[in-house]
Amino acid sequence: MAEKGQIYETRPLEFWAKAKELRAGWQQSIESTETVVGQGNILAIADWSRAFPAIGLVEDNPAGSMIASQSSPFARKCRLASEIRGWGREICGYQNTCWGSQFLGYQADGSPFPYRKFVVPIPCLCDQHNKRGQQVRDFEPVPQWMMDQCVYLGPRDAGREEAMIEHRAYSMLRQINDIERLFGQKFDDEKFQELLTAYSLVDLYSRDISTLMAQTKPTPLSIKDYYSVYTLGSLTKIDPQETVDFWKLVRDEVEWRAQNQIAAVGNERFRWIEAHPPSWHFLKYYRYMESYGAVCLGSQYAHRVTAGCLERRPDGSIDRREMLYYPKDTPLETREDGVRVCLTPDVRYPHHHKMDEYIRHNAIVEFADIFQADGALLAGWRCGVGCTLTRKEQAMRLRRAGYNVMFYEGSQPGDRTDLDEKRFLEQLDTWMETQGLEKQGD
Amino acid sequence: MTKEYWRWPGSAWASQDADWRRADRITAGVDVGTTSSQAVVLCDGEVYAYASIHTGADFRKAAGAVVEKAIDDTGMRMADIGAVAGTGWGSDHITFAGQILDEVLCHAKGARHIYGREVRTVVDLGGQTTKAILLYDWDRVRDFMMNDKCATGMGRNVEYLCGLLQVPIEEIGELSLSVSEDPEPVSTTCYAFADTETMGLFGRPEYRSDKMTDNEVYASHMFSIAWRVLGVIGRLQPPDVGDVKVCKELGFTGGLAKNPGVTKRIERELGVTALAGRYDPQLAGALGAALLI
Amino acid sequence: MITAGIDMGMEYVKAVLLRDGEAAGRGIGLSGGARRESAARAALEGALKEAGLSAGDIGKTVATGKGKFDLSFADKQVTEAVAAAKAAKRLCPAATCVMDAGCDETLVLTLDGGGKINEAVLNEKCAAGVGGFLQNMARRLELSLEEMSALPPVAAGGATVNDGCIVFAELDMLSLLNRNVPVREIAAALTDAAAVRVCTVLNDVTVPATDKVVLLGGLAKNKAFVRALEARSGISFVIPDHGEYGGALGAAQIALDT
Amino acid sequence: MNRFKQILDNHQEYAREWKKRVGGRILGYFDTYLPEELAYAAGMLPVRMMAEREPDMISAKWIYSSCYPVKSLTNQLLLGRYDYLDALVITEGCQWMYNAFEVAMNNKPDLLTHYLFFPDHTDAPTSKDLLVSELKVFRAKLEEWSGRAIADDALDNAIDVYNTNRRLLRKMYELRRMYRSVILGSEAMTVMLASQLMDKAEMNVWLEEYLRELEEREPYDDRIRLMLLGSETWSVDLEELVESLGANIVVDDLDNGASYCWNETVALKDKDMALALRYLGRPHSALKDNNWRRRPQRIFELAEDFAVDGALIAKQIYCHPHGLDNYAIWKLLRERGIPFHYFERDLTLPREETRLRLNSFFSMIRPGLTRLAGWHTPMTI
Repeated sequence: MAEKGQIYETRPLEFWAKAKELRAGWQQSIESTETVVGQGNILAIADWSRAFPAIGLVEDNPAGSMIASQSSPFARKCRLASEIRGWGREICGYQNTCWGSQFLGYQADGSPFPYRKFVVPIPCLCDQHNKRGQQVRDFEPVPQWMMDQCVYLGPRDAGREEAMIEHRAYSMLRQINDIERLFGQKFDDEKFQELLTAYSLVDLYSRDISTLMAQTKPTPLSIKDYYSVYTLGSLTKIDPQETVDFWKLVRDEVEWRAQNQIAAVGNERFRWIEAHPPSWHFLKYYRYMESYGAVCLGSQYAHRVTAGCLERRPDGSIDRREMLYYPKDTPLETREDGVRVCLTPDVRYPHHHKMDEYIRHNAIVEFADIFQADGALLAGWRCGVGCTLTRKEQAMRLRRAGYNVMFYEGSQPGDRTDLDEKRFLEQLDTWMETQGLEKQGD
Repeated sequence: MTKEYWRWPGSAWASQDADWRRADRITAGVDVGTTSSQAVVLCDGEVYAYASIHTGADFRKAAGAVVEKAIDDTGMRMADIGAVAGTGWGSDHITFAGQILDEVLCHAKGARHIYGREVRTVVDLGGQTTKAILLYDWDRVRDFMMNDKCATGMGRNVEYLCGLLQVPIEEIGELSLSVSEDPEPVSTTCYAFADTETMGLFGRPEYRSDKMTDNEVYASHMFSIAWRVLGVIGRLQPPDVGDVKVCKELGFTGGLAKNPGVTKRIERELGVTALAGRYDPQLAGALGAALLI
Repeated sequence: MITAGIDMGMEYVKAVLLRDGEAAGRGIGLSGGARRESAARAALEGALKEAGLSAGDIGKTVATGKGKFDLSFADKQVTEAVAAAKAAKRLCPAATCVMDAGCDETLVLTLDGGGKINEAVLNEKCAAGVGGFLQNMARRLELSLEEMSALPPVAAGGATVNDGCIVFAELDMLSLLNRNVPVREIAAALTDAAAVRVCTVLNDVTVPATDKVVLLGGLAKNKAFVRALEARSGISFVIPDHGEYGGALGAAQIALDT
Repeated sequence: MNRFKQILDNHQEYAREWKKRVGGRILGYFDTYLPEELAYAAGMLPVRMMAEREPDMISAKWIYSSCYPVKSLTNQLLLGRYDYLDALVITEGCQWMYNAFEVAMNNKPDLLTHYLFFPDHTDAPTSKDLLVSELKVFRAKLEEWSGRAIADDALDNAIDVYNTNRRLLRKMYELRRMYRSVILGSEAMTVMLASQLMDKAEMNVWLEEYLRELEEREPYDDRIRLMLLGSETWSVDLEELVESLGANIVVDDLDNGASYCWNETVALKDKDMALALRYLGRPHSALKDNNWRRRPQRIFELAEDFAVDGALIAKQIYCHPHGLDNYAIWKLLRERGIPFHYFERDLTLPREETRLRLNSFFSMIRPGLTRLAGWHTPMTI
């Protein structure tokens, strides 16, 4: 696979086949089982839903962007459907497409919209989502449990945390109870604990992968490839043991590639980072940037932890950030233990836009430093509140630290509304050309 | 002198058959809009003369000029007109009007006269504002919706665009319809975004394969305008579940109603055929005002 | 060696010819969207005529501007930023910053001593179309651009229009017009709002420049606008002659250099 | 009335002057979920941050795609207009405001800042406990800032002053409820906004005088009675325009309008709990009305109670919670036959455009009452 301008050896990823197989298996399993599908946010409740035999959760973000990527005309129609019912035109693409389809009553292929059987609204992550879930009940009075998303700023405060965890634990335990009662399904406590253990293992493997991506030049894995397996085991539900095995497989391969200087992108000459999950059109622009020899290493979000999963220790070495993700001292014996373990990290390590002192001031610069980045591409997503919050400031901070930053206006999150693609690509040209980089392989 | 592609031709017409001197009652309606002004003169309730001009920088001047233009060559003078009603953005400046009426009412009345009594949905595509009006089947306005602030200025935008692209404004609609299949619209949010995006559509090597023809670019822009209008129309009667619903007895009024690139696309998306009218749809406001006296 | 630079702008196409690095001719024409290529040929024709040359004499042609890829006879395309930086360096070697304000886009570049671009900032989409907007408004107010350019600055406490969005500004303009505010005052308010909008781009770089800022692009010709911009930003701009040809000049220089 | 108007027109002047006069500290806050009583008891003057229309060249550097009021807040903070603030506090709520808060925090290192997590889930059995915990944290912060404990009687006094203020403001709403109102919507909103800028003790004195004045006043003519819904407001431009067209806004459901004063703090031994219950129990803003929908029903009840002819829904552009609430509110208003007109606004009110909308709307709902050049609009088309 020699390309023009190639500097390093590259070869296809081997875990690809396994990933496809797992994904296909998952697809089959959801088609063959009768699942009670509810609306919820994976961040807050995926953990418990999987301990029920047949409870499924759909989140409006992935659902919306999936619809939009299937068909732009249909996404537009969804947007119109919600607009005429009063939704502001600045409601983001995720919401508009997903709930627009509900308003229409059908999906892109003409099949009926899968109305949710229950709903768990999650406020706070983003104002766009603050009221999410109400749309479900506007249609049909299905059961609803709200789940608060508590965060705070400032120094660690055990008292504050405890009150937040109690508040959330109450909601979560009540949800589990009510679902058992209403849908006649038994919550499998053993499976719940098994899942939590599996997650913590996956977390360790994924941090290994991040370390390898950050510290190896050329990077053995680009974020473009990483994203294609990213959701395996979380959004894409597979057996806990299989999940762990798969992530080990990925880690091992990436490690091998790193040791043997196998590059993700053969002409790597510019390493850049992002500050958020990419928009739906990401594949296209990752590839476009690769034509300049510019490889994307992902964002703090992509590396699973708000602040980035690595940190520079006082002695200058780089290591995994000490995370309290699954506190070592917490027993994992009862359901309540499990619930608290689930909830603790969210409170202690708030979602990326409500950040503590450390994260706000330093994290993105430290992230760029650890990942040996040359620049950053930061997206302002029009109308995406949570997606865009503080982005301009981060750009400023990175620039002051000497990174070359491109701030661009993307689409609305979720669909292609407001995306001026040609303008965006020209901005990428500008970004590259002003640094003296030219397209390779023309 | 470079050609002003954006400038649409004004119009003036006076009946050759009727004689205003025999009329018992002469009334006039004047609509001074942000972009264009119209006057309609009625003799005993029948349209006798009308005119349409660019409003220009002086609303007061436009108000007088448009009436003068309508009655020019007929021998009629302002003083012969028994009563004048005014409407529109600049209605304060129609100093000779005996009464000022609101726009929705005038457009509804005018549309009933142009399209017949059966019209139930009136869509006014103006220079700045877009209004969708729903009528009862008796003589009352049931509801109306106006554009979001961000979706303002669609008629004016077509003027601006035609100047920039150097395409005659009377032709851009037809040209945009000559494509085999409509491309995706440019930004449906606002015309500022849409303009930038449209100008960027004229070619880029990475996308040679989907490089658009000129007419496709126009189509993309007209489609975005049509789409913004759909949002206003749909808000009149949103169904509990399903697509945009509209009373199919629909008539367009306003200057942009003369751009088939916009109206045909709205009709297509709504699955209706708009009613055919007796008069220039741009006259609706002034006509309605004259009739409401 | 004769080199040509062509700037395919949104409203105008500009062509510049360099004879051994010395400016030899300029040409300009309305670009008109789909007709850009023929407009570019015509502009180039004008430049050739001024220079007393023929098309065959041109050694190399570089295109820039929004429609740079529409030009079939260009040897190379460069982004507007690279061309503007080159032009600024040529016109004012000590430049620390260059601002290119045109019909559609406003671009601000900060330069290091060697003319390398430190930072390139483009306007937000909400701030697009400032130049075109002013022209459009002049037309609406029945003023020529020359008249608008010659207007005195807006008086403090006078009429204002929205400076956040050209769509809203037009609504405000029409409201002022309806309230019998004199046309000249409205035009001044519109010019000031445009200057404020352009200032947001100027402020968007990490450390906004204060000195040796070169102003290029069509808006540089609008005196009232420049005055408003200077008042709002506190910067005294370096305004070269023929600033609207900046992009084309930069492109021609790049054709010479590479 | 002029006194209130002056306060609102120079919205930063009062606090500046207060600081000079009293020598106390000023605490700026963003939205009306802040339990102001605590700050007041700690000797600080809580002042609401108000958006203002002025040329804005800076905020775009720090904040992207936000609503215009928040751009304005950012602009004012960065320009140093709020440099007299000693502390800046935000409660969990609007994220655009949060962004402005962050910008201030990073650019003004001397500013004392605090983030109070106000539960979004307001009606869980545990919500009050969490809020009490957050109030204790806030209280500790205030005590740290002032260097002394908040005395019980100071808090009692603060609660009493605030309750009095709410009671008086409610009384003003009662006067608006009368068939022929003695107070115009613009006047009421001016008072409402001024009360968010002033020392409540002083405000109460003014307000009492004002209410006595109102009781003497001759009622206005029969006007179209309207309800104002939608995003928060910072000026009374719209109200005044409505009045110039022969209508009057008699009630609102704005976060910084009626919702600000609707309920009082009920005395409890545990004062933090009393405050928590008051703020959790208030009529919620669109953002906090995110579990069971309560706003549509409340709006309907207000509409009935104040006998409105129709509703105006004015949403700030880029105000998402209100964008999402429209659906349920429109539906309910339509079902119950309450006419409404919806439009978007930002800090500039395009007078003519809005006038055209309103004229058409008024003549649709009560044709006989519209004032258009002295003529009555015909009833039929």
